[in-house]
Amino acid sequence: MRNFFSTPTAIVGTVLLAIVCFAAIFGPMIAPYDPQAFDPLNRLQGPSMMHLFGTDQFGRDLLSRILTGAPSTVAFGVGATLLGVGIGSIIGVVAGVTGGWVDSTIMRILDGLLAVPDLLFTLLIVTILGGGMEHAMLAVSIAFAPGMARISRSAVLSVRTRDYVRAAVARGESGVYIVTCEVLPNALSPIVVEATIRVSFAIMIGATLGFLGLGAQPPSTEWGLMVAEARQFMFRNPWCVAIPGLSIAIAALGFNLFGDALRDALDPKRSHG
Amino acid sequence: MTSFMISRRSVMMGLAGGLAATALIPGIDMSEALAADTPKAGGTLKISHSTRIATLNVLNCSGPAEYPVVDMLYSGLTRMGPDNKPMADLAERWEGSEDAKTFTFYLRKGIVFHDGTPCTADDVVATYQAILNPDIPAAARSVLNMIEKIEAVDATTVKFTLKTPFADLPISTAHANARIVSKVALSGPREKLDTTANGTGPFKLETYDSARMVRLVKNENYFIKGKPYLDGIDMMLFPDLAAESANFLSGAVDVMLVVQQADFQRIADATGITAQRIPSGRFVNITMRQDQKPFDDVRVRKALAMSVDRPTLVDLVLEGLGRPAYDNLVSPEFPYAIETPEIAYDPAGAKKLLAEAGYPDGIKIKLVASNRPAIRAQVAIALKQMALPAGFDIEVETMPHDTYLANVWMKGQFYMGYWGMQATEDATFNLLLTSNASYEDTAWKNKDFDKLIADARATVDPAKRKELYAKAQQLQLDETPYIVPIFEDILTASGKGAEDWTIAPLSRYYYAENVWLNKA
Amino acid sequence: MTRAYLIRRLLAVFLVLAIVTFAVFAITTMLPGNAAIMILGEYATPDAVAALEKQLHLDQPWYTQYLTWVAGILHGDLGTSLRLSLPVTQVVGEAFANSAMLALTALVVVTITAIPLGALAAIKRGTAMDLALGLFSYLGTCLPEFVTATLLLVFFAAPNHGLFPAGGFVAPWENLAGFGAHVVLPAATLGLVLMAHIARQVRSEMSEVLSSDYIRAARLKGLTERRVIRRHALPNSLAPAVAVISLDIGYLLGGIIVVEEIFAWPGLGRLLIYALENRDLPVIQAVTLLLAAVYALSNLLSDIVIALLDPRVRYA
Amino acid sequence: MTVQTMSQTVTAAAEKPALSIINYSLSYKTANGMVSALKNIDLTIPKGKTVGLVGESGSGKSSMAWSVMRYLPPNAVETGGAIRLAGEELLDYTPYQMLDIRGSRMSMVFQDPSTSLNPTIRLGEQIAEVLMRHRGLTKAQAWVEAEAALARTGITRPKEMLKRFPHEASGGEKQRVVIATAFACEPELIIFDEPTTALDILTARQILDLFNQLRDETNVSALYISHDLGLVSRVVDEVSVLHKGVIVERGLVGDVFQKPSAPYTKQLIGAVPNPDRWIGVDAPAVPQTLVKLDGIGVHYGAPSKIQKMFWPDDADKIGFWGAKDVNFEVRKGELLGVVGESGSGKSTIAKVLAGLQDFQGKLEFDGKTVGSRRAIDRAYRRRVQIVFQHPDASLNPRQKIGTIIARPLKLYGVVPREKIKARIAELLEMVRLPAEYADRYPHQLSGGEKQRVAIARAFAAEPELVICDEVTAALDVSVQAAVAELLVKLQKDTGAACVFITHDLNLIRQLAHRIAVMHHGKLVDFFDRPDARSADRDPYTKALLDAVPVHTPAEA
Repeated sequence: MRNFFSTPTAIVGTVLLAIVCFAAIFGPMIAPYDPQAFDPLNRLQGPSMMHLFGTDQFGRDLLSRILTGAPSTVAFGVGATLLGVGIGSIIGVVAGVTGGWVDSTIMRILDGLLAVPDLLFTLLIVTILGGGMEHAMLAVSIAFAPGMARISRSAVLSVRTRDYVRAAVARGESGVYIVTCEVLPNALSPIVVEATIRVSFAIMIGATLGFLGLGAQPPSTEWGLMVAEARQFMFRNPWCVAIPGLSIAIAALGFNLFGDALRDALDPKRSHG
Repeated sequence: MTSFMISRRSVMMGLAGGLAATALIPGIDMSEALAADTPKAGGTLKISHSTRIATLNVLNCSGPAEYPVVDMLYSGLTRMGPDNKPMADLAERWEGSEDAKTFTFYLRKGIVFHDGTPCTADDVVATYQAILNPDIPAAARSVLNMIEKIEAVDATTVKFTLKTPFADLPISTAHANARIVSKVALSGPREKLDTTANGTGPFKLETYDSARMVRLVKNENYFIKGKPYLDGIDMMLFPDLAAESANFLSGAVDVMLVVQQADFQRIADATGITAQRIPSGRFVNITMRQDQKPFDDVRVRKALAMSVDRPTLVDLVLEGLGRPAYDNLVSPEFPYAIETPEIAYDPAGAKKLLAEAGYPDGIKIKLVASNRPAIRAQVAIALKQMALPAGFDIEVETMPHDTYLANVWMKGQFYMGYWGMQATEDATFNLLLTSNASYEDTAWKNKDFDKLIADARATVDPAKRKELYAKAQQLQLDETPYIVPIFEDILTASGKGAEDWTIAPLSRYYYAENVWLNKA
Repeated sequence: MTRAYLIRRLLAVFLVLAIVTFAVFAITTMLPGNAAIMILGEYATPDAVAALEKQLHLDQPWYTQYLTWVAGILHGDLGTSLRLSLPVTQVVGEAFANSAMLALTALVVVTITAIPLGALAAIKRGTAMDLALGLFSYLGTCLPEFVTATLLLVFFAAPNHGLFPAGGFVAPWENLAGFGAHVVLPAATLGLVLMAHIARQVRSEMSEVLSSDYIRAARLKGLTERRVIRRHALPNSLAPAVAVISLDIGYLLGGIIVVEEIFAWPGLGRLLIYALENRDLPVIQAVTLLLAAVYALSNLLSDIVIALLDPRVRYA
Repeated sequence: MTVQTMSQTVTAAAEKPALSIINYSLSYKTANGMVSALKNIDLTIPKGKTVGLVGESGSGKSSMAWSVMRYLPPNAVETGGAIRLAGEELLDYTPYQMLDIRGSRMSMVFQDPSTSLNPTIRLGEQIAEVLMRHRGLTKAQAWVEAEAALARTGITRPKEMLKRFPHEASGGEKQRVVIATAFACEPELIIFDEPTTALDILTARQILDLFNQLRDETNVSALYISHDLGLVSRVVDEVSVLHKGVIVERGLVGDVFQKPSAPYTKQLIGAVPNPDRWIGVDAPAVPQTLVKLDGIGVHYGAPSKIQKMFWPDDADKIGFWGAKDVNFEVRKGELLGVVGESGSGKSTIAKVLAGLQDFQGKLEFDGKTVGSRRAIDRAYRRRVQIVFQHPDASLNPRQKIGTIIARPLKLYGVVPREKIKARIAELLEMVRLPAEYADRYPHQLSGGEKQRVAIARAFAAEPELVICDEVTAALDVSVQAAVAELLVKLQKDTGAACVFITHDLNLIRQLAHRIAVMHHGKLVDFFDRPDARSADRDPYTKALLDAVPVHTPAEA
C-alpha cells in the first residue's frame, strides 16, 4: 500500500469522502435550520444568503435537509454493504475452502441469483419486506450477497494455490489455521476494495428505492426521496431536484474513487485510471 | 401568507370568468359558461392521464382514468349533472312512490348498444341483478343494497321495489359503477368485460392498450341526436407527472385529465390553456380510533382539531386550490349542507384542552400515511408541524400504498384517509360514520346518529330531510369523529381549441359528448 | 468452441433459469397483500374483494400455483394478468418489444461511441482528453439514472421551449421521427452510465495490451503506429470489451426499470413496477424470468463472440 | 584480440563497424531522483561478428538493448555518448526515421517467444507484415518469403506453421518464428535478448545451434545479451561483462574465461556451476533407505465418478499422467538429484513426497508404508520438509520472518516456547542472515535472502528429508551458488537427506550423489554421479548432457 496519495484519484476520492463523512457526522449539528420547519413565505426559493441551497415546496431549507440527510444516506450505504459483504464473503469463503460438490452447488445457486439484475432483485425483496429504510437496506445487502460471495470465493481460490499455503499444508497445519492465518489475510484486500466500491452502488440503489417510494418515506430527509418529492416542482425550482441529486452523486463518487485508489495501491499490476 | 392571496387571485384572473363563477356558485353547467360559439363536429380529442386504465369493467373499475372511459362507453339509468342533481340518461324520466319504496324508470325509445342490438328493460334488470349478486365484484352494491326486487314492466319500463324507503334511489342509479351492461355480455364470460365494452355511451371502444392508449370512436347511434361532436377520443397514459404536463403544454395533448396542484399555476398561466378548478367535496380525513386511548376522549379530538391551521394547510398542500374544511364530511355542494362554523388555529387552547383531558405534558403518537396520493403524507407532515406547539408530538410514518392497505387501513389507530365526493349525504355518512358503514374505521358508533341517517333516508319531504341531516351534521361537529381539514378542488385543463371540457364536482362524470374541437 | 461446449453452456443457462423460476416464485408468493385488494383499492367493499379473490384463484396453495405455472411456461403460456386481465404473454410480449427497442438503441449508440473513446484515451494516455474521459466516466457511473433523467428533463424537456418530448412512446413503424424524438432522452440516460463504464473498461484493457510484450515487439519490427494499433492492439482489447458489455446488459436491464418509469416508456421496467404495486404475480414472475433469461443468454452470446475474436479461446 | 586492438579497429575505421557505442550513458528519472543505468559504455560490434553482453539482473543489459533500438521509456534520460549503426548516428534520428530502420536494418529477438508474439494473429502474418512493411512486398509475395524464412529456421512443415496461431506452436517453434522475423529483412544488426532463457534445455540447445548456423549463412552482426557466461561462451566471439551499468571487462571469450582480470568477473565465473567441482557432502558410509517410492503415479484431471460411470472405456483418455509408476529410493543423508525438463513430472514427485498431491502406488517412509495422501500424518510431515522454487511466493507476505520461521517450531513443539526466540536467531544465523531480520517482512528482503528464510523454515523442523524444488532456478548465478553451498552446509550439520530437483545438470553434478532423470512423467534413468558419462546412459540423458555447455575455466 505504498504512496497511496500519488494518484489524483486517491486525493480527490479522499477529499470527497472526507466531506461526505464530515456531513454524516456533524451534519445534523451544523444544519442552520430545522430540516422539517415550514416557511410558507419562502417556498421553492433559489439559493440566497438566507437559504444557501434554496428551499423546497414547504419552504424547508434544502441545505439543512441535505445535511441532516447525510447520516442516513451514508449509514445506508455502509450498513447495506457491510451486511452484504458479511453474508456474501462467509458463503464465498465456505464455498472456496470446502470446494467439491458444496462449492459447485453454492455456485450454481449464486449463478441463478446473479442472473437477476441487482435493482430488480432489490425491488422484489423490498416489496416483500414492505418498504422503509431498514427493509431497503436489508434488501440491498441480500442483493449484494451473491456478487460478494463470488468475489471472496475467487479471492480464496487464488490464494489457496500460493506456495506459502501449500507449505502450510505440507507442514500439516490444521484447516482452521490455514484459512484464518494464511488464506484470509491475503484474500482480504480484494474483498475490502470491492466493498468500498459497492458502498457507492448501495447509496445509489438506496436513493433509487427512495425515489420509487420503496425506500425512505416522508418526512425523512433521505436524498433520493427529496428528489422524488421535489420532482413535480422541478420546473419551478430546479435546485430542489439538482441539489439532492448531486449530493448523491458526490457521495457515490467519493466511495467509488476511494475504492479504485485503494485497489491501485494494493495491486500495482492493475493499470487503469 | 400574502404571497398565496396573490397567487390565488392570479389564478382566478388567469381563468375564464365563468370559472370564477363556478368557484362561487356551484352547479352551473360549465358548457354554457365557457362556450365560445356553436359547436363544430369532428376531430379527435387527446386526453392525458397518469394512472393506468387497467380494466374497462364498468361494474368494479375504480381507477381515476377508468371512470372517464366507462362514462364515455356506458350510460346508466340516470347520471349526475354538474349541479349534483340526477339527470336523464337512458331513462328519460322516473317517478317514486310516496313512501319512497317503489320507483319506476321509463327508458328512451330505440336505444341500441354499440353492436347495434337494442338495449331494453331486460338488460337493465340483468345489470342490476349482477350488481346485487354477491359472487360478482360490483362497487355499486353498497349504495343499491336496499333494492328488494327489480322487474321489467315492459321493454322500456323498469320497476324497483325497495326493502327500506330510500328517497335518493335516482341518485344511486346514477352511480358510476351502476351503468347498464348488455344481458348477453353478463351471461357470457365476465372477464370479457375487462377488455371489451358494448355499451350505450357516446363513444365506442376502438383499441384497448392498457400500457399506452385507449382509443374511442364516435357512437353514431348515440341516443342524443347530433352528439357526440368528436370523431374520437384518445386516452393517453403518462405515468410520470412531469412528462404529462410537459406534453400537455407542448400541445401534444388536448386535455390533461388531472392537473397536480404544483403544476396548476404554471399551466393556468400558459397561453391558450383553460385551467379549471371545480370545487368538490373530495376531502382528506384524519382517522382516530375511538375505542382506545387517547382518542376515546372527545376533548383530545377537539384539541387536535384546534391545532390544525386549515387555511395555511390549503395553501401549503393544495397550493390554495381548495377550501378549508371544518370537520364536516358534507361539503357546501350538498343540498342539505349546513353552515359549518370555522375552527380557529389555537394551539394554546388546544394545549389547555389536552391538559383537561389528562394529558398535561402532551401526547406522543404515530400518524400513518400512505404514499399514494402524495397529499396524504403532505397533510400529515404539515399537521405534525402545526400540532407541535399544542403538545401533540406526532411521528409521521409514510408507507407504500400496498403496505398501508395490508397493515394499517381499517386497522390502524391514527392514519390519513382520502375520499372522493359522494353522491349524497346519505352515501357519505353510510360510507364512514354510521355504525354499519362500509368503511367504519373510527369505532365511533353513535346510535342517535345512526337513527337520524336512517330516518332521513326514509323521508321524502325535503324540509324534513334537511332538518334531520342538519341534526346529524351538528352531532358530528359536536363529537368530531373525524378531523376533516380540507376540501380539495378538482383540477383539470384543456388546451387551445378543446371546448366545453369539464368534470362534475363528484368527478366520475365528464359529459364528453358535449366536448368539441374548435380548430381551424 | 466445439458443439459440445455450446450445448454444455446452453444447459447451464437452463439450469440457471430453472433456479431463477423457483427463486422468483418463492419470492413473489411471499409478497404481502393480494391482488384482489390492490385491484379494487380501498374503496372496494369486502364482499367484492372476496368475490374477486375467488375469481383469481388466489385461494389455492402456493405449490399448486407453482406447478400449474411451470407447466404453463413449458406450454408457452404464462397465465393471465390479474390486474389487466390480459394474457401475460401478450402484455409482457409487447412490453418486451418496446424495452428491447430502447435498450438496443442505447446499447448500439454506446458501443459504437464508447469503444473508440476508450481506445483513444488509452493511446493518448495522460493527456487532457484522457483525463476528461476519466472524469466523465466517474461522474457517469456515480449519477443514479433517476437523477440523470430528472436533470435531462429539466434541461431538454422544459415546457414551451423543450427540445424533446418529456416522455411517452411512438412505435417506429407508426412514425420513425416521432420514435427518434421520444427515444433520445431515455436512451441518453441509460447510455451515459453504460458509456462511462464501457469506455473506462476498454481504456484499461487497451492500455494493458499496449504495454504488452507483443506490442513492443510489433513496434520494434518498425511497423507503423497505425498498424500497431489497428491490427495488433485493438483486436486484443476487443474481447474483454465484449465481456464488459455483456455484463453491463445486466445493469441495463436494471436501469430500464427506472428510466421507463420516468419517461413513460411502455416497457418491461414500467410493467414490472406496475405489477409489483398491484401484486400482479403472473406478470412479476414472467418479467423477472424474462429479464434473467435475456441476461443469461446475452452472456452466452458474448462468450461466443469472444471465442470468435480470440483464437486461444476458440480452440480451447 | 585484446582491448587495445579492438579500440584500434574502431579508430582505424577501415570498414565501419556494424554497431559502435561510444561513451554512452543513460539514467532514469524516478520518484527518488535520477538513477544511473549505464555509465560511459564503449562497445563495438565489427561486421559479421557477435559480441556478448553478460550481466546479472539489474546490471543494465536490457537498457543497453533498448538504447540501441531507440525504444526508451519516457523517463529515460540519455546523458551523452553516441550509438552508431554502420557509422550513422542513431541518436540524431527522429522516431519517425527509426521506424524505417527498426525491423529492416536492425531487429531483435526477445526472451520469451510466448509473450512476444501476438496471440490473435497467425504466425505467417506476423512474419509477412515485416516484409510488407520494409520490402514493400505484396501480401502474396510476403507469405512466400515468410515460408522461406521459416524454412531456413529448420521448421519441418513451414506452410502449416504459417497458418497456426501462437498457442498452437511449441516454445521452440515460436522462438524460431521470432528469429525468422528478425532475419526476414536481412538486417545489419540483430540483438538477442536472452533468447533461450525461457526455453527447455534441449530446445535452447537447438536454438543456439540455429543461431550459429544462421549467423554463418547470413554473416549478420549480433549483440547477444545473457546472464549465462557459460552459454554465451558458445556463441560469441567477444564478450563484455556488465556490472551495475559499467562494463567491467571485455575481450575474447577465451581470454575472459581463462584469465578474468576484474574481481566481479572472477566471482561470476566462480559461481558458474562446474560439474567437475564437487561441493556436496560425502556419501553416507552405509546406504540406508529413508524413502521408497513404489509405483508412484499421479493422474491429473482424472475422470470423475460420474464420468467413470457413464464412459468407463475412455476414462483413461481423460486428463494426463503427471507421473506414471515411478520407483526409486532416497537414502539417509544423501543428496538425490532429480533432473528433467519442464513438464517431465519432477515437481509432481516433489509434491507427492511433500504430501501435497494425491497419488497412486505406495510410499514407504522409514519402514512405514503410506498408501495415499490422506494417510500422511503430521509426524511424517515434520520429518519431510519442502522448499519451493519462488521464494517470494513461498513466504506469507503478511507475516514477519520471525513468525514464519517460528511456525514449525510451535507446530511440532521442536523447542519449548520460551526458547523459540533464541532458536529463530540461531536458524537465521545458520542461513547467514542477521538476527534482526526476524522483525522484517518478506517484501523487505532480496530474492536470495527470502530463499534462505524458506530454507531456514524447512530446517527449523529438524527434518530427515528436505525436498528442494528448483530452489535456485529463480536466482542470479552468484546467489545460486551461495544457496547451493548453504544447502550442502546445512546437510552436513543436520545429516538430513535431500531431494534436489532442478533442470541444471551442471549444478546437480556438483551436489548430488545419485541422479534420477525424468521425462514425460516417467523415470528414464537413474545413476550414480560418477557414471554420468558412462556409455549405458539413456539416450535422453545423453542428449541433456550434450545440451548443456561445459566449459573449463582456469580455477579463479
